[in-house]
Amino acid sequence: MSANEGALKHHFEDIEQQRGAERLGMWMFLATEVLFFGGVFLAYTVYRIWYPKDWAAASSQLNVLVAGINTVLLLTSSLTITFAIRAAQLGNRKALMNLLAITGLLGAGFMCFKAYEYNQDYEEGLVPFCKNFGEELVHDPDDKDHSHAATTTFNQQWEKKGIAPQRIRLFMSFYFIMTGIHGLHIIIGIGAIFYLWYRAYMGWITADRYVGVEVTSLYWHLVDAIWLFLMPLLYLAGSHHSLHF
Amino acid sequence: MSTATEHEAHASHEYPAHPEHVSYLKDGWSIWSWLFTVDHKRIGIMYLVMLTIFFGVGGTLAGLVRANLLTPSGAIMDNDMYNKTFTAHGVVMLFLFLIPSIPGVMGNFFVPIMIGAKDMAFPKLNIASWYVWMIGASFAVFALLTGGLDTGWTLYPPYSSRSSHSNVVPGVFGVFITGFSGIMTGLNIIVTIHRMRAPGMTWGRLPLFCWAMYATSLIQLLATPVLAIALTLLMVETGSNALGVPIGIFDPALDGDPLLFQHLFWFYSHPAVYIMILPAMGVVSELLTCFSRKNIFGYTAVAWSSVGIAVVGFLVWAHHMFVAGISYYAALLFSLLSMFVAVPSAIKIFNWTSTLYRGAISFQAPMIFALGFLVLFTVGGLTGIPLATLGSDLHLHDTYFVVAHFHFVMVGGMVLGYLGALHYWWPKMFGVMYSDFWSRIGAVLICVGYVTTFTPQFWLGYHGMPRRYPNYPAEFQYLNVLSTAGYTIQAAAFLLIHTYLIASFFTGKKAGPNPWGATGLEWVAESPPITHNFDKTPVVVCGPYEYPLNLTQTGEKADVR
Amino acid sequence: MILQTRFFPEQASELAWHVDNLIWVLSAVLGATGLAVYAVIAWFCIVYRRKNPGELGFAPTPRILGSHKMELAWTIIPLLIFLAFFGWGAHVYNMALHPPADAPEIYIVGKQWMWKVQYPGGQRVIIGQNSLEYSKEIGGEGYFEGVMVLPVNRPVKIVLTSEDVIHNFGIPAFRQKIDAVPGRYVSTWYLPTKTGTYDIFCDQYCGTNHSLMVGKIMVVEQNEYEEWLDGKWKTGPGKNAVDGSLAHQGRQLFQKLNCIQCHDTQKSKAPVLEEIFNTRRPIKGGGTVIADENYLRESIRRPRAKVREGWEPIMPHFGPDKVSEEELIKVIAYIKSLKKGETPVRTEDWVAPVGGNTQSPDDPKPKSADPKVPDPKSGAGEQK
Amino acid sequence: MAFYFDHKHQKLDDPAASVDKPGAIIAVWFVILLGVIATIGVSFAHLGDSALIVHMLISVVQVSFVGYYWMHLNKADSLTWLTVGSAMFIMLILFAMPLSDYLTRFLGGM
Repeated sequence: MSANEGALKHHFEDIEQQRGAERLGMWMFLATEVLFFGGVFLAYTVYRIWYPKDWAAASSQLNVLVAGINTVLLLTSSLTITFAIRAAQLGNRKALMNLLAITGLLGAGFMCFKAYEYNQDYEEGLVPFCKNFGEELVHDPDDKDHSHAATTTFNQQWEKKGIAPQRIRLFMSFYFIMTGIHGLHIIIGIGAIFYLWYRAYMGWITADRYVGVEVTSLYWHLVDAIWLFLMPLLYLAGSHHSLHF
Repeated sequence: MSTATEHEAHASHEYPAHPEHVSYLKDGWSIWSWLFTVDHKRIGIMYLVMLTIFFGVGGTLAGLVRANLLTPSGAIMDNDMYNKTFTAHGVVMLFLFLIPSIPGVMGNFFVPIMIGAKDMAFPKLNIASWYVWMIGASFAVFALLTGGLDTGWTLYPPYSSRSSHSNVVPGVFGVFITGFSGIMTGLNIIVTIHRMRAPGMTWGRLPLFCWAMYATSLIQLLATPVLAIALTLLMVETGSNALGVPIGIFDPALDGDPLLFQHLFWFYSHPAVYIMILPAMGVVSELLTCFSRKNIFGYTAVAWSSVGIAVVGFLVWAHHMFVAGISYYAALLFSLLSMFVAVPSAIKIFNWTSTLYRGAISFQAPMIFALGFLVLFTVGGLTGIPLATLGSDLHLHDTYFVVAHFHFVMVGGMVLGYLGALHYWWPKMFGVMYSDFWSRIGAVLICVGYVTTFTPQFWLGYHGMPRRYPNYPAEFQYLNVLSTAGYTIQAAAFLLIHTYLIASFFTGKKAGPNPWGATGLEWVAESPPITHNFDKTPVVVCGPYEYPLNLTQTGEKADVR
Repeated sequence: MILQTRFFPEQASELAWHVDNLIWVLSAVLGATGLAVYAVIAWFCIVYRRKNPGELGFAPTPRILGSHKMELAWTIIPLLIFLAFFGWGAHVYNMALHPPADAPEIYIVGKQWMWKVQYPGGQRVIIGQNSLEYSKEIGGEGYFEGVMVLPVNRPVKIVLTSEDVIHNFGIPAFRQKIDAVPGRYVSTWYLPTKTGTYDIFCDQYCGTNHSLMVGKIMVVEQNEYEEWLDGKWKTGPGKNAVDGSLAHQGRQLFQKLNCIQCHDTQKSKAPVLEEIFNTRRPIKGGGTVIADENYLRESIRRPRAKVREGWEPIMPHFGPDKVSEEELIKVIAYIKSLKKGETPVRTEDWVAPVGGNTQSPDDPKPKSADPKVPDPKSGAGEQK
Repeated sequence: MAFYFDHKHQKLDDPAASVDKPGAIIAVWFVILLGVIATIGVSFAHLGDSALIVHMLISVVQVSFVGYYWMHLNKADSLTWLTVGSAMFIMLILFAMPLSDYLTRFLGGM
């Protein structure tokens, strides 16, 4: 018990009660998070039911390759943080630090790809909060040879296909809101993980005091889980014929 | 092992040791010892101070609204000003008073003591919730002071997002922030009740106030995030309109659906009604038992009806939308479910009434508030039935009938519960007793005031006077004047109450640990309690309301000491 | 002032009677329950009051913990009562929602802060108390409060929409209200049973002058109603603008907006619109839709969203800038009234400008809705 | 001394007992990766609107693997399950009841 004295906060009876409380608290928080995303998922669902055609078209503008890479990155980071718990439980400090570092870096990688993707959307004029939405010149997919310069705009193509630009705009704003909120969670998670790394470095995480790693991993897994829903909903709403870069 | 000792240093610097046997009020005098405290009792007091201020503001705004309704053409304000005033009244009262009131003050202060814990499970989260709430409040107040908000507290798009040119975004952002504070408090209370109970404190021995707070926190945890996301979407839409790149998330002109916002909004805001009323119900269970010296009648029923309200309360929100153009079948479904949520409240009323049977009832101020709650909340609850019934809602919807109904529930129910709790636990919180005579006068005045204010509004509503009208057909004036008269009685009563409560600090006689001879654990502690509440963790040996046996939960005699 | 206050509000429609019965039975039952509870509380408080109030300590009371029988009783009995209320309420609601098939349709467009009422015969009334706002809406025809006029004992169907934000068209004397949601049509119906003048309120908060979005509805005898439709009998200064039935104005728009260029009998580029209303139509990419008001509306505002099977999405969309809400209503009324073989020929030359008083006798119009001839079925002729 | 009155649901919190096997962790990872590939594959299979359902089914399977093995629901006490369950229940309400409005709106009424 003596080793636990330090970790034990003054108002808890013993370390076990404290661990239970912290774990339960995190699970409650995750329940809140689920409902938080639930609201926007509901809104998405309603409009997807109303405007399937338009949302398929909008979704096919997004970069599936980057999304796939990001999914793998996030999954792998979840893998490493699970191993990090294991290392903590076994009291293997070196491994713990390395695994935490890898997890954080994978998360950072995810954010880098996300930034690249946002930038690409901006250049294609697909950001609904900008004046140039749908107005950028692009190649007409109908003329097969891309010899002559970009002639048409997305708006014109959508009009031609009978797709209402403001519905594309609706989809894109959902895309930015959802991925934006999710990205925010990732950034917070990265912060938490590097704080854990610091605590591991200071040797404050030991085999019987690893609950910090555990609750952080719970949070990180939830962010991962939400992405597993976001990916098909946002990037694969329409049927694809070729990967679009 | 070295790492452990390192961490002990780290930990002990986190939690400085507290001197024993010092009341939490005397434990540090500097302003910082309050602002950076992690003591749940001090946090409760900080909530109390801010809530009192906001309640005063909201009450004053209500006064302006009532004054303007004295004449059919609007007595003191133009339409725009009136709209901003009632919006401010709604926002301040709901998000800055009613929702944090009992959870913030009594929940923080008493839940840990009542379950025999030293503190909340997450003290830092607790103080954080106060700061977050203050940040949100300051955003809201800023929005209200600089130009105000004229959307009504319901914030329906497309009006709020497209047509209203007032401070929608900052105001909404403020509400958004306060929501997180509610989540933090709720999470803290749930975990505390689950994990921090003293030895012997089984679920069956949990005071009903804790049960009510548990149910409340459940709603706060699971409903508030949905409001948060709805407000986020609303802010995006409003902002995009302001930037000139309109996005129609809820705007039909851009293929959005305004009813979607109403669904998301009421998904939170109907359960929010129970966030407001459930704590008051818990308080009333404590008061009635104490002042009639009886066990609660049907402990299990009262406890589980709280949880029942919390769960069924999630299933009924669209009865706010019966005439809003929702599907016919959805209307039927929601009306049916709304009937089910009325039952648990009825159960509580009946149980409370039976609790009085063969008691030894005394009528101190807290008991008067509790009885007032019974009377007024019964009115509020029963008048909810015509609004949940489809046919009659066709006529009563959006009229003053609705206004009267929810004021009877929130003001008559929640505020009376809050005042009752304040009077009941005042000696415990501050160790002083207020004037018995004046407190009884105040309590009676409040109840009289409420009845005169809101009963005429039922009649106005039945005659079809719509909500949010600064000017109205002349034949409604008589009843409106009556209602305003009632407001003045309330205002006087509130001034009286605040006067003698504040006076009690200076002139009030010192209160013992158990002035009411009550049985709860909080009455075993000193008044005011020491920083860690108890010298040693109490061991609970019996149920919470053993008045007939005259035993506290620790088995001591419950007489005045 | 007290004399002005009627004890009971007017009961001026069939539904009002049903709603009042419901409300009063509810109030009686619930009131009785409430009073019973109060009586018991009062009784206990008096009988079991503490004899020597000074003493707070031990007072001998029985240790009563509860009774499952009573719990069950006051769980089940209230529930049954409430469910009965639900059933009755649902019945009344059902009644309020479904108009008789032959009821003439009156279109109402809400706008901050006025109601624009369009009768089947083409008569237009603008209701609202902030005259300055709507004087321009009626071509500066002076300042007056429009009055909506309905015949007594004749059902009318109300089709509502809004131009800007959500409004609510409520008539307390009829015990009925419904939200006017922008972007779609909602409908209700009235059967006025009592002549007189009653209030119209906007019950959904809609901005600064929300409380001025009010007006009067006048229920009159059949003959007065027809005189009013003819413009012989005035409800105020200004005139009831009459230029052919709603459907006829729609017909003029149909040509003015060049709908006829494609939707002609040659079936050149677009389907013929004869008798499509409320029929189920297959759409491109699978699925079918019922061509109701909301579908017709969408097909004009966003024609390419749901294209009829076998046709190309070539129709340009007509936004609010091209077709106002009121004009949209007229075109839809025309399409609804369009019978077999009534599609005008594309070469039909000059058509009258919409909105002006075109009372020229050579003006072609469906005779059923000729405002000169008082026609008891006025408006009903527009129905299929 | 700690007292849990739901102690019968409370698994003793012994770190050594709750260490995962590396193989198990990696196996879960492979399963979820397969799910990702399946998800992308489905979107090329011209399922039209029904793709949504298939996608969601796959995601649910993936997420339940994450929850059960990686978030250690397999070792969690009943209170944790209760928390998860209530969140799922409210999610169900949040979706089912608004959709009951949207999907029946065009029906008018009986």
